[in-house]
Amino acid sequence: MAAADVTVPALIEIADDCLILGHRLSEWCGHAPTLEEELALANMGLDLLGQARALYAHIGEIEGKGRSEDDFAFLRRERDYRNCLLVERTNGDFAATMARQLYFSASMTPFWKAISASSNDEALRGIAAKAEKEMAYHLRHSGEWVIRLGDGTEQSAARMAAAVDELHRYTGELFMVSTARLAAIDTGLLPDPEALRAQFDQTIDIVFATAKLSVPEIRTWQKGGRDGLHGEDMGHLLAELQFMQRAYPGQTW
Amino acid sequence: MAAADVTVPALIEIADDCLILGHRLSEWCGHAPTLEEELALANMGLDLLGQARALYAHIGEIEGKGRSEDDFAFLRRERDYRNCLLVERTNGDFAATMARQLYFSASMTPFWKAISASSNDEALRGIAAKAEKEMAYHLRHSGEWVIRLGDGTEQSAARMAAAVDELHRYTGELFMVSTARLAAIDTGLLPDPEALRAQFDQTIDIVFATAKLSVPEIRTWQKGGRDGLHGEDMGHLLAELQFMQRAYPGQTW
Amino acid sequence: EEFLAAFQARIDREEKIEPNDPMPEGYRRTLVRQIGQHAHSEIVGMLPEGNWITRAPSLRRKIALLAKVQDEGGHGLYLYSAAETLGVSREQMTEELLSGKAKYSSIFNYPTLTWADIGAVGWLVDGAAIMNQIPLCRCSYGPYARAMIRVCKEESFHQRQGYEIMMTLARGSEEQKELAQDALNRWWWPSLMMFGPSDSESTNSDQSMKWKIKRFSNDELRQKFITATVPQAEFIGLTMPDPELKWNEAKQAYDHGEIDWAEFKAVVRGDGQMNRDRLRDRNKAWDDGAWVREAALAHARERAENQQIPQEAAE
Amino acid sequence: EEFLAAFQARIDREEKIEPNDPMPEGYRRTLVRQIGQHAHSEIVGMLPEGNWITRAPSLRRKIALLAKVQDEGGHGLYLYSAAETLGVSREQMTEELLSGKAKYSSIFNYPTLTWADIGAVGWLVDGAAIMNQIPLCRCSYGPYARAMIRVCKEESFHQRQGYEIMMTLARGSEEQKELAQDALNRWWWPSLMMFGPSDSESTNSDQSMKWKIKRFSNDELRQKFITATVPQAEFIGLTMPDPELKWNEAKQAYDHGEIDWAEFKAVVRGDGQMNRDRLRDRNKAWDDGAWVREAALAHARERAENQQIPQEAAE
Repeated sequence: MAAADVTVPALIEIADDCLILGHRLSEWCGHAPTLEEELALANMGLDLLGQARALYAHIGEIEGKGRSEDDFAFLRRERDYRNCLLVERTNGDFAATMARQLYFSASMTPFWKAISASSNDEALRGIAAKAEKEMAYHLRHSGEWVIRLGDGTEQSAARMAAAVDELHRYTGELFMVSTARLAAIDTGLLPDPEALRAQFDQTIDIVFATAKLSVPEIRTWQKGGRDGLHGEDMGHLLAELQFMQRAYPGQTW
Repeated sequence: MAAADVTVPALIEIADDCLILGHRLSEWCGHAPTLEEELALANMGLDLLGQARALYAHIGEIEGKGRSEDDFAFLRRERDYRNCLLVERTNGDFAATMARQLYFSASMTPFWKAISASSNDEALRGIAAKAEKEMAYHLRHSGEWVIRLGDGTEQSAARMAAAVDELHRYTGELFMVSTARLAAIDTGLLPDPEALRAQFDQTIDIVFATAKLSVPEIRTWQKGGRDGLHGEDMGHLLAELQFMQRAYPGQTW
Repeated sequence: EEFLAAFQARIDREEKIEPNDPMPEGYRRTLVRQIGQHAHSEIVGMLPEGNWITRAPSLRRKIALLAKVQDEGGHGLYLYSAAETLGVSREQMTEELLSGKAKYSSIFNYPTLTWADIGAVGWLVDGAAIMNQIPLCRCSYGPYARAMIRVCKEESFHQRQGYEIMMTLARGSEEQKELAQDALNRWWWPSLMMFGPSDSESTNSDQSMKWKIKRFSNDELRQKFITATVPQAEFIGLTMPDPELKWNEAKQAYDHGEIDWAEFKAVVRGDGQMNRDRLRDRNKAWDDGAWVREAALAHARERAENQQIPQEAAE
Repeated sequence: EEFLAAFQARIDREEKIEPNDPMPEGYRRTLVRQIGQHAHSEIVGMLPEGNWITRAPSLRRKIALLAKVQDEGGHGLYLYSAAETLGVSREQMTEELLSGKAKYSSIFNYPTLTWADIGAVGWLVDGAAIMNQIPLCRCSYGPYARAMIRVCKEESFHQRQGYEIMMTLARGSEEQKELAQDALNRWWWPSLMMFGPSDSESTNSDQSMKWKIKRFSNDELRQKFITATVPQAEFIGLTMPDPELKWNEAKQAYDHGEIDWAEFKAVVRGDGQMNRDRLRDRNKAWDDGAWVREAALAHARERAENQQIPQEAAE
């Protein structure tokens, strides 16, 4: 297994993706378009928060400095969160939330599959085996909705197209190899995301074709999250997320 | 002048009203319906935040425990903020913001006038003399808008009526005599708000008549803020308001 | 007449009434109203607790709270399904909730002010709900009884979870203990009101008792709840906000102070702190989601007509 | 021809051109474009700083920031008025901004990530703006020159305020100093880009120079800015994020590293991090406010027709 200085920054990126997207999904609670979607959105949020928890705990153990899952989740500065920009985007309408979920799960399903098959970190393989199944469900669920909305009414098609137009440019970062990631690929901890990109593209192509959506041409992929350079929504998310831990430091809940 | 244990809790109510309403108005920044209203909303927000600052500084001095204006503004628990519920209501649409401003300024104009004329606290009289003029401007400005919108288009009239229907029930608390207030009235620090209510009612009657709005009948006046019993929006406001002071405790900015 | 007597005889034999069985119109109406209110309460109940999901103080608590609120949505689903067996559609019931015509439990018209409220709601509100619901697991109407068995199991888990939050706070820092006590102070009386008016004031409950839709009176259930809850508060060192509360050896029950029925009535008729906000939020969610529901319907209709859409992609 | 020569002669005599004076169409067009972009920049510039008003760390800073952003709105107003003297309405210009047709300063397409960014924006962005704007106080077009005098006075106050925020951070805790350095690292290069492409790449600026709309080249202004700013950074102990930056005694100016013009072009053409969000927010504010503007118009129209409305109430 790779040394802590390789593993910790590489896994933080993934854990932060899960935390922030899980948080975003949890914001839907009580506001979903149907009762069935209340349950599904909560389910997906729970999966992601659960993955974040498992990853932070694992990172804390490898790091060996006594940081708990909550220290990672609640007590870092904005610049230290390494999630990609896609997951921090505000929920927007249901179309945007489903497009974001499709993009994320289409990248994470093969990612976790590759890890569970061949990472050199046994504990991470365990996390991956569970996460892979969960993300496959997210992919199926969000893919169905992208199809339903893309090929639904005129209004839903317009909203879905707007969501894709808005979010597609954030998907490049899902496959960007940061310095932290590169080291982890070299040691055999993580798979090369470029190799997974073909699967992502194929998934998106199939879903979009059925949904009557076209894949946008992107001139400039948005990035920054892996360097802690977030968008303006991130700070407001953190103000909520961190509120209790900041206001009542050092207590047990 | 009254003792600190009378003055402090009585003035905290007023200072918190100013802080929270000022904060709410500042949330409009960049989102107002016209450029002129960007300026006007910021102006009113600045007036209120300025009043809050002056009051907290005065309270801190009277209290004599070394608490700064920022300690009061940023470092209390939600249950310790004593603002009335009206001012913490979310901005809603422009009609709701203007209705809220009308209600607040229609109550505060005579309030500050009475203080500047006859409070036994000289510093407070100074704050009041300035605040009275500011609130008269808020009253004029919001009153004009309530009239314009109430007697504008069908849509604006409906929105204004909905705003009144939503917010009128919070105006009782503006004149409620809390325990803290009662003691301050007894000592001559503050005027009896019941005596000011007639002026408030008259102002509202005149504005509403011109705006073609009717004054709702209220079965149950909403209250709680003076006991620190706020609504659910308050906590989210505080998460933002307090963010920096909580995340970076004890620093100078 | 004969049918009513035969129906009552089935009830008296503790036979379950099933959807296709003949039943008196009053029985059906009472059940529809009660199950509907119960379902609406689950749905509206998601809002006060949902208010703290984004601010939960630890990952463990965040996950537990989101899962709890999700369970409430699930209960809403079972209950709407149970009501559907009586011939009212979910749309119809939703419409009644959103228009303000149907009631839901008044407890959800109080705001959740601090994190401790999440503990208090779980402990007291779910605790009171269970007291109401356990007898419903033996309700004469089969689908409702079966839904309640599942609901009760989950509610009792939520109740323990809420109590555990309170215990953690009560055993935490001085400030945390204050949070817990403050939450108890605010939620105790509204929880007692959840059982409804005193038996002397309560209307229409005799018939429900006879039909075994209801099995205990409001005051009986309230007493059970107090008896179960007081020792729990004592165990974690919290004080009940009722100076008149004391054990009455003769009654083998607690005496308690007068409930503020004026407040109860004000909240029931729509004047609670959060009544309007709750309906506004539910209406907004529903209205904002209209285009999604329409699109799903349009898509399903088109797919049904058009079998050449690849199944694996669309499913 | 004769008119152009006479016009140029007036310009050369440093006479101010006023709204009703005859002017070449190109002069008018150039001014409309420039004043419009400038006005739009003030309006869009409210957003990144507005982002921190609700989270400002002290009451004093909160008030100063709100007042600053308000000033920017005010500058937008003067500038739209100056442009209106050239025959384009504010509505027309707003429409061009909202549709994405008109440009605004690309600097506002970067996000404000931390509180220190508020300091950096004031210090660097307003500092660079002033460098651009001071010569405009002597612009040949009178209304623009006069608007700029007022704008420059306020901007220079904002610049000092921003610098003071940076100084407070740089002299604060280790963590605050890091915030300040990080903000400088992120805002330095985009600030240098505010002066536009290098003179060798810049189009259309000769004519503007001749018409005294512009008085210095992009590179000249950029140099002035660097020369003014580097010692300010040194004074508070911050390090410029440019290892090639050094004083060139011969040139009496700083040499600096290569500016990333590819990034500049990407942001100008709409691919910066915040371009879409800024336009979305402006459009949303405008669309959400449509009913307000319509109502105000309807009311004013009705009042004009109907003099019996009591003046004191309606005014």
